[in-house]
Amino acid sequence: MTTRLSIGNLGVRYRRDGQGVEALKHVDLDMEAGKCLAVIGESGSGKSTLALAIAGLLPAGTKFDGSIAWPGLGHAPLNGRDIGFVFQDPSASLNPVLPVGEQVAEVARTHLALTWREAFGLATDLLGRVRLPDPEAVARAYPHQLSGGQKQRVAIAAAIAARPSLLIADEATSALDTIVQAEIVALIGRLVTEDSMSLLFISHDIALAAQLADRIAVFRHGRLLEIGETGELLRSPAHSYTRSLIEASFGPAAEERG
Amino acid sequence: MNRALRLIRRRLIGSIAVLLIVITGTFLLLEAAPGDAVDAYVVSVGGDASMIEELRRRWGLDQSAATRFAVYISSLARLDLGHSVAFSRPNLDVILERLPDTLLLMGSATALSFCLGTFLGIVAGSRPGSFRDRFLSIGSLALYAVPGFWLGLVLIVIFSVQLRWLQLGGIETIASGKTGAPRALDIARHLVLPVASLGFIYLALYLRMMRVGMAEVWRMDFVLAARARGIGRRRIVLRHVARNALLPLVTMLGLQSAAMLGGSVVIESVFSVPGLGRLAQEAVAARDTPLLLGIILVSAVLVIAVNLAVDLLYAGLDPRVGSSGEAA
Amino acid sequence: MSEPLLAVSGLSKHYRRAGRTITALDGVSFQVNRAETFALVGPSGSGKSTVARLLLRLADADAGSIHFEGQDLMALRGEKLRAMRPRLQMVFQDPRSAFNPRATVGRVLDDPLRIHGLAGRDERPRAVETLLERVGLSPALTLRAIHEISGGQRQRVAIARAIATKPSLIVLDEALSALDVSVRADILDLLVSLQLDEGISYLFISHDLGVVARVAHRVAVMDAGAIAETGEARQIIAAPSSPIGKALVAAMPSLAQPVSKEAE
Amino acid sequence: MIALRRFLRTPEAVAGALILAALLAMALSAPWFFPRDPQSIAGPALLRPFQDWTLPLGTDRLGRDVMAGLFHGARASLAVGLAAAAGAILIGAVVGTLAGFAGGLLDEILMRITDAFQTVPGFLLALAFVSVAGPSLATVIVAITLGAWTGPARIARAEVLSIRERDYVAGARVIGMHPLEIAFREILPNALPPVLALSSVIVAAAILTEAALSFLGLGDPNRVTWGGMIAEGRAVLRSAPYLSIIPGVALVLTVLGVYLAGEGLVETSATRRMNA
Repeated sequence: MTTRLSIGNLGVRYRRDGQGVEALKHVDLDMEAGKCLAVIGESGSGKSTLALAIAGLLPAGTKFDGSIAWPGLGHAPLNGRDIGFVFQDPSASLNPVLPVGEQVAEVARTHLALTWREAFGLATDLLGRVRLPDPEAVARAYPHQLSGGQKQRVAIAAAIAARPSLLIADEATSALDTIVQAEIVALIGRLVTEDSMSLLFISHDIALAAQLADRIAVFRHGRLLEIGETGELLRSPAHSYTRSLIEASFGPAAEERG
Repeated sequence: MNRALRLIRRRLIGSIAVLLIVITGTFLLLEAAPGDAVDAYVVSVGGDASMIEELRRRWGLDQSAATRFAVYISSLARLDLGHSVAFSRPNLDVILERLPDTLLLMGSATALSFCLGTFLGIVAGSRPGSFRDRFLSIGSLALYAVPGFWLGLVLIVIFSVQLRWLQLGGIETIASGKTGAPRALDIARHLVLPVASLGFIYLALYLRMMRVGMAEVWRMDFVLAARARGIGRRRIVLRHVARNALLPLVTMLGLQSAAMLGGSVVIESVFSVPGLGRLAQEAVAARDTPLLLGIILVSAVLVIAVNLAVDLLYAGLDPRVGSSGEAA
Repeated sequence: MSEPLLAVSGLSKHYRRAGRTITALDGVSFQVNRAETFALVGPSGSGKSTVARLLLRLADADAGSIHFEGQDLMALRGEKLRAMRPRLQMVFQDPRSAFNPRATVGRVLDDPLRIHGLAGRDERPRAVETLLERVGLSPALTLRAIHEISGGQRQRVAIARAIATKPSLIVLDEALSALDVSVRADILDLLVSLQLDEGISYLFISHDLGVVARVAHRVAVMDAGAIAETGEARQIIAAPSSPIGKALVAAMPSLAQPVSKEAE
Repeated sequence: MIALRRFLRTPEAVAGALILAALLAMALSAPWFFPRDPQSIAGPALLRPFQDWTLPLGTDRLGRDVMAGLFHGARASLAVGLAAAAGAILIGAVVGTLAGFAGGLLDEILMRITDAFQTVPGFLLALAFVSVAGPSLATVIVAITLGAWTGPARIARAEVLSIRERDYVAGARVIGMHPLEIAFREILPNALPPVLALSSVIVAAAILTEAALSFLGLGDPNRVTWGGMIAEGRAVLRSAPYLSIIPGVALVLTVLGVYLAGEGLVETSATRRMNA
């Protein structure tokens, strides 16, 4: 099993209102190639900071120590080329005045040395791959003409356009309602398998994450609380906090059904 | 282009209402001013007391205010803006004669201020907080505080009195006999200073709006998303940030057309450009209220037309305009 | 049980947008009994929030009737409507936007008491403190600004405001979905204990069948402005009959099926 | 106090405040330093600046004291700027909130009237108003107000419309709050700050419009104004450009001061809101 990503003793501090806020403390984490790691946490747990730190997108002035290493990559990771990133709010992550086809195509053009014509062709293929009906028409549409779930499919197409080896989904389904949410989770699962990407799935919902994850890491107050194989962690969590999350998410009704 | 047609139809209906209100306003000012249309006509054309009586009756000016208003509207509908005392000619003729110079001045000043302002705004806004951003920001604020007519005088002192580079007065050399390209060049030389004086304050405005707008767009999630997709900085600045920040400037372009027409009054009198603004000042000096109100009406129509054009431009730039959105 | 607390019948609502008519609700009927939790579940756009707005008379229905405590709710206006308000309360989804940004906790809770004369001027500060204690908050929060307290605390304040006037029905419009999972469980417990103590009924609106299953006695599944099926929560989860009900159940997380394949 | 300290932290705001303080001092002290009528002859004509220390900025074509004119002119600029801006914001806020609350036909009528005022160039309207009503300080103020109230009206309406739809207003209705209390306690206090943030731009525009009107000879003929002084100097622009340049510099500094102080205020309240 090769290691895709290795995080060592990572700490991140923001400055807010003249006060330092420690968003992450002493985080050690490895990601294996082709596997899915879910990062679970509530607001303030530092899970989104972790995603932004890996993609080098932390705001200017953020203090940062520890290491993020990419064994076997041979160069610093390029956003879009090596890392695909899907954000929480699909309405906010697409430029409102550009056709969505162009927003997928520009990723392909930037990283794959394609002409615009080739990039648009690839974009249309990708829109089909994320199961958008009539990809040619969708490529010409603007974000406001699509539903929330459709927009998130477009954002996913843009994220995988340059075939990155790591896909980060930061609360990628929590702005959607439950039915669409299940569809998007299934879509991400299929794409990750087909392209043999590693997946970092960040969520507040442990039940949702359990559907995809090989391993689950639980974060609280900026610290990694525990990490383990999905089945193991769900069956016998080491921390009472993890247990409360599991109970709150799955609920008695679901157990009864299973 | 169904969307554009719908937009035009809606705006035209609104414009008619607006125009009626403007007409009501000018009518009220006309009533408040001393003298009436017959006085004006008689002063310029001549006539005796019986003729004055006759004209008053014929033009319905001896009737109630409501009738006089109806008469006013119906004459406006026939494109009759009354008679100018000062020029002894129909107001509309005088106004249309002066309109082209003002359009040329305004068009040039708008083009200069919008293009240069947007460009410098992008230069400043592409790196928020950098030295060039702060420099352009403070510079534009200083420029924004300079009254155009005074800037005009200072430019005259520098370029005409001290350096003797540019000629002054009018829009072209009178009776030079030039045609074609030489004439265009002559007009351009005359226009440099007035256009600068009129346009610089708006240049500062557009620069500031662009800069502030870009600062706002930089903070939006889709810019972070574009960075996360590895899009090049140049493309992010131009295609994502500037493209979105441009939209409010286009709206401003329409709103500022009225202000610029007002500003051209002073600029045209500083540089003796024989345009609509200068005519307005002459009308005030000659106490020719009907002429002044005619200028106001023509300006209002002009502003409405410009705004209509700007709305269409905006609809072309922002795909969200006029669409019914997704079903809720 | 004699007469239901709330009887909604044939409720319809249309919006006009850009020359087109959009049907938000099309003939929705349901009843809520006393001391019962009744849930409306459906995907976004199914019309469940429109039901909440119509019930609270924040918008007017185009057709149908709403009878609450035996009164024809849609016939009430002005002073009479305000006099009924104490009986029917609401908790909003987003605890950040549900309060005036300039308000303090004390003012938010004082307002309903003052408006309806539920306590004398001198007694009100004490009454506000009692309310805070009822929802598990410290009375010391009275002077704090709303924006200074956490999301979970804010939602407790929203519940305190809702129970201040001793209502018989509270509409909870996605009242838990903006909260963290661990906070959610606490708020759910609070709601259940209030219901046991005071016999309050809840109309619980949510997109999440999993949450609904834990609180609701009865559930109506909504889709495209109409009710697709109604029944007991357990029964719907075990055997949904409508297509939307099946889709919602399929989307529920379950320990039994950790990895799902995309439905073709 | 904290707000004041935050305000003083930005150098631009401090510069703006200093300029405005100096201007205010000039306006208030004018009758004390220069008790004589500034339109009376004080010395030889066209005396250049810095020649005679009793007339530090020299004299104009008729031998009037430029320094005295500058001080007395500050009074007109400030008076007109502040009065017209106050009037414009007041009218705009009233019209905008009324339209936003009432909705329907009243909203439609008020907004079409606002459109009409925005369609007519404000300066032409002021010109027409002054020429019909006769030039005086009061008519100049009214004339400028007529062209300046539409901006605040639009913003006030937009704010009211957006706040009206927020959850907390629905919440106030749900607890049975009276509509008047909702309007004045829940909506207005939150709708006004963006309108007030416009005030520096409106004051500055009013000062510039007053100067332009005076420049065209439509100011109060019994008062010295900077615009009038610039126009006066224009006749001798080639030989004595300082006569036009000096009052213009005063004008530019004043407007700059208003902008800088205004931006400082907006930024102060913005940081306060962000920390909140």
